[in-house]
Amino acid sequence: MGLSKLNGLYREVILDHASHPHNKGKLPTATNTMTLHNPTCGDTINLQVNVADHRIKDIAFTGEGCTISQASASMMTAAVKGKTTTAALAMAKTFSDMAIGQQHSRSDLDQLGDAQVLTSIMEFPARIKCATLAWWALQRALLKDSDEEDDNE
Amino acid sequence: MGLSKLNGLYREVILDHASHPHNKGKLPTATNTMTLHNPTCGDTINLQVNVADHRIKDIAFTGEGCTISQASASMMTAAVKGKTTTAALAMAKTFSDMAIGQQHSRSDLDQLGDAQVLTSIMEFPARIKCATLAWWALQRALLKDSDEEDDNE
Amino acid sequence: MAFNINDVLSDFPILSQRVNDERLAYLDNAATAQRPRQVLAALQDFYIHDNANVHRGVHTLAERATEDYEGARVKVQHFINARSSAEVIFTKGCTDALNLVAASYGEANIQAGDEIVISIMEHHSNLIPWQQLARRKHATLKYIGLTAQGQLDMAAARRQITDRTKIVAVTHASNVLGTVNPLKELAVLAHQHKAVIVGDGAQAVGHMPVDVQDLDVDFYAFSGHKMMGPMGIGVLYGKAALLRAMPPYQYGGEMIGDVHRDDSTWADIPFKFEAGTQNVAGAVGLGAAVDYLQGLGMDNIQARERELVTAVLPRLTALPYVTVYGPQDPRQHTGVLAFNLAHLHPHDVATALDMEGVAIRAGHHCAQPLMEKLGVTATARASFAFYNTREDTDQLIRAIKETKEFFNRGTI
Amino acid sequence: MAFNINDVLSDFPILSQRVNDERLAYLDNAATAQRPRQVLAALQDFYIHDNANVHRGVHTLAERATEDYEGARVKVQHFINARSSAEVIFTKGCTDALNLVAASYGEANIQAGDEIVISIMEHHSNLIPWQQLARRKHATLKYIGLTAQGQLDMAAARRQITDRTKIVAVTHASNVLGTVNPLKELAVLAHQHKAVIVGDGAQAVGHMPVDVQDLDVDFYAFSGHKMMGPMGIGVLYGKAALLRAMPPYQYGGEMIGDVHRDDSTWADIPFKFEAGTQNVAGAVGLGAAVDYLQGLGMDNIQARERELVTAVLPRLTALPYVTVYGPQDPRQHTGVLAFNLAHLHPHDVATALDMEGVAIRAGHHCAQPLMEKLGVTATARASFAFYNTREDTDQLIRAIKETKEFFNRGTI
Ligand SMILES: Cc1ncc(COP(=O)(O)O)c(C=O)c1O
Ligand SMILES: Cc1ncc(COP(=O)(O)O)c(C=O)c1O
Repeated sequence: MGLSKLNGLYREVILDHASHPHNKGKLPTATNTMTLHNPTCGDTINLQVNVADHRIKDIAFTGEGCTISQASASMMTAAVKGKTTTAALAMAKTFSDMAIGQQHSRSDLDQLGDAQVLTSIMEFPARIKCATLAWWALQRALLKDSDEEDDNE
Repeated sequence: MGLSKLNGLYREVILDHASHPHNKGKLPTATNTMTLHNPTCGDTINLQVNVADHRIKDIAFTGEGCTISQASASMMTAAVKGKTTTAALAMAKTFSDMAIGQQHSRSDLDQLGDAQVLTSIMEFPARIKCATLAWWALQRALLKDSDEEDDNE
Repeated sequence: MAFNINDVLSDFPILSQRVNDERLAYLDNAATAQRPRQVLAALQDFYIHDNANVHRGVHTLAERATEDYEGARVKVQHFINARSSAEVIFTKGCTDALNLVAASYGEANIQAGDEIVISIMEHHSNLIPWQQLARRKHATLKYIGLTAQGQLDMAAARRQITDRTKIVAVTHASNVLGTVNPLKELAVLAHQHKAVIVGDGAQAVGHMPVDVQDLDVDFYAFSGHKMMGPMGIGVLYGKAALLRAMPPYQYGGEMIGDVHRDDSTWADIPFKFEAGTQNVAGAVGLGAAVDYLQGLGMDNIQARERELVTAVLPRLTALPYVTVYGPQDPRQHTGVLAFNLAHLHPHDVATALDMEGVAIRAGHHCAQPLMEKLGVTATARASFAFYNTREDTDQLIRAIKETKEFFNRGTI
Repeated sequence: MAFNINDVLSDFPILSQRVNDERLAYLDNAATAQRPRQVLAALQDFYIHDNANVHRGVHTLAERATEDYEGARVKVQHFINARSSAEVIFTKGCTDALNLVAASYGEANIQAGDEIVISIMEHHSNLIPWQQLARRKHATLKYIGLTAQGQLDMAAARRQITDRTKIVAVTHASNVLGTVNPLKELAVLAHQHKAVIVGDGAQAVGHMPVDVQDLDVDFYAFSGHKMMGPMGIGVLYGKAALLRAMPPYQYGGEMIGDVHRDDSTWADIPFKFEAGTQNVAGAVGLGAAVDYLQGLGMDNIQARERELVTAVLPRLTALPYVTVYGPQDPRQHTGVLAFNLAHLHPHDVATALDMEGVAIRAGHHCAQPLMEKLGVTATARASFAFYNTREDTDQLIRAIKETKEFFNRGTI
């Protein structure tokens, strides 16, 4: 089949996000942080979130990884910035569900913004974890006990 | 084939030795002792030997096990009693070699006395260890350092 | 019997061979079962189509192999009704699984003065790991004994399990006596005293329905090869919270979070306990075995084995020179029957039976403390599986009678 | 080349499949090799004719299975030229074997202040067991580094290995760099300092002749699945005197002398280290793999792999956007090639290559400290076996070029 099928995965918007990531960098201060690794490949996401009044005031990430994981982190941060934590968690759930093949309503999907394009990852099962890493990091950052150590650190 | 093949294994002389074992019991004193188990089945041979002037003055065994192991111990003790330790070790080697299918001369075999009948064990590979246990115990008893602990105890 | 025995027999070509010019009656199922052609086909299919290493691969074969492997894990999960597939750890076998619990959970949780309670009927694989753990830790190993009927003495269990008890490890079904132990009751007892309970399912899984949530065991170990799966694969079930808190057992590829020069972090369960390349084909074969067993129905399998025991046990006990160990009531029995012939060593019996085509086992069955308790050094053991037939039971009884005659006469 | 590649290819039906509508070029052999039909046939034959549990059985099938199993041990013994078959211990795999040495020999022999020396190119399976042992024992873990050419720095080895060194553990061939380490020289060094040396043969056995007596290693571990044998079986070779002095690693059936309520004694080697039912079918399959490899000839296999690398390595290094890690000289190379494409993550490369039918691996290859040393988080890796062809090398180079183009253009 050659590389044509790749077009479904590496859409322009994805390559754009990967080469010009949004919100990449470090926040001076953060209320919630989480570092996650994809142990199967070494992709790393270090996520910093500033939450105030149950709302994501600011969010940024650093880390290294493949096009998919970097694009996903960029899209995720862009999609959740300014949202309430409840809304952000709902989006994370939508994304994870999509990635394991569960259906969601059109309106749930629309919430995801650019990030919904990455649900095309389902055709590349070996790469699903690359796409979900950023969303997992978000979930863990928002849900974790303030005492909990960062994972895999 | 039914049980007729068993006649080759359970010859009359073997059954005789098993039901009326020679040299079964304990020596009041012994210069060399050895307890060996066949861990695959639990057969036990406890061998006591009195060696003086490089000669087996007396030998006896206690233990439990199947017809083959008991008959073999009886035959072995009968065959080596009064022999020099060198001769006894040579006989043990002949027997072990036979049991793993190596050839020996007619005169070597004749040395074994009744015990040579047990070389028929080769047709029953699962039972070879039962037959060799007593001979191994003899080898170990005669060769072991006086300091060495009994094995498997 | 809800399945057709002829259909079943055609799935097990190995059973239709002759040994020593006699019809084979394979009655050594407690040692290892036979595998149906569906399991062998699953192995071949995997190796011929999908073979690759799992999890880390991006390419198509690796992805297929990963799906096969994780699919097998889910099959096992449902088969034993675990809450989550992360609670199903693939091991080399039951022994490996029990050693894992003793080394990881035991090493981390047992201290001097603690007590570990096992039963006198344990297989060495569920005995020595605890015995050696107790020795290393200066803990006490306590044994639950038997009733006169050859069953676990639950009154003794209530006495032995105390607030000092940290681990209770008991077999679900005995590989000698054929008794089934009340694991669920033992779990309640253990939990009342804040101990964990480890079930040894080697002789249970594949012979009766097993539901780890209903039993409420904390750990449960079993082997693939005794439940019609391949050799070299087994399972440790553990409750997620316990597994998460445990240190790894082996270190290597696939079980890590991050590796630095001087220290490392670990992956989440189940991977934390699956160091190195796993027996992927073995897991796939085990999944096929689960499918096969579920196709027949575990209730049907259990009924079938009971039917065979009901047919043979009374005939065995009726022979005046035969002693049967364990319960005499077929309803209290798995397909495992241990017995001896008067004045005959079981090894001689097994050799004679083999000449008649009957494959049984003789020895201590890796249960020396039980042998001591029974006052024997060894027994013969015939163990039935669902694919055995009435003909097999007839052949066993006939061969025993002829063996007795042979040795009575001294020679034929 | 002394064997006919078409004959060889007909033994590996899995290789003739298409993936993603392209011809499959399976270049992930360092992760796991494919098995020839002779090995699959050996597995089936065992399960269909001889399947039984080994050693303790008196009946005919048990005896045949025991012969099959012990016969496989002797085949492995001769293949690696061990002095005695008792020095060949069957394990679940290489990781299991290395953990066995670290837990049994290491636990018994390492004390606070001792040093364990490994290399920076170790696979996690030959790294974390020593790292964790060192932590438990307050011993020091020291690393031998690399030369600029990506080879083991023997000058550093001479400095690092001292009289405080108790264990040296080094891979025979790197699973990333494709270098072959001078294990024999290292053994001399280790022995001069009264240390033992452990060789990790996972990437060596099956790719080059291996003679453990000539290498004079004390322990040597490898996996069946990387040398065309089944999954779930591996080998630990150890010198008899060392093995005899070591405590058991796992406890259970088959490895005992005598079991009493409060203590036990152990069987002689190799059985002391083979607790529980072993992967008998796996051992039989491994024996068949040994036969197959010896049929082709290990020298021929090595020559063939070198020929493939000689064809592909210069073409790879000639691509201006490709970095190859490890030696650039094909004569210093096994069939393993690690590389990266500029500005492209190896995962993206591997996905693209997969679309072109080329199966390679991307990631840290269970060698994170080496990745750190190389200054990367991951690499792509193509690894060749004797059944690979010139066509496979062409397909790899073509696919890399197309991948580069695809990502240059952003989209096709
Ligand atoms: C150099 C090296 N050592 C050890 C291992 C571990 O082998 P296994 O995963 O088969 O246990 C591997 C393979 O993954 C390897 O490449
Ligand atoms: C009750 C029981 N537990 C544990 C085991 C050990 O199983 P495996 O030898 O497959 O590891 C066995 C079988 O030998 C058994 O019967």
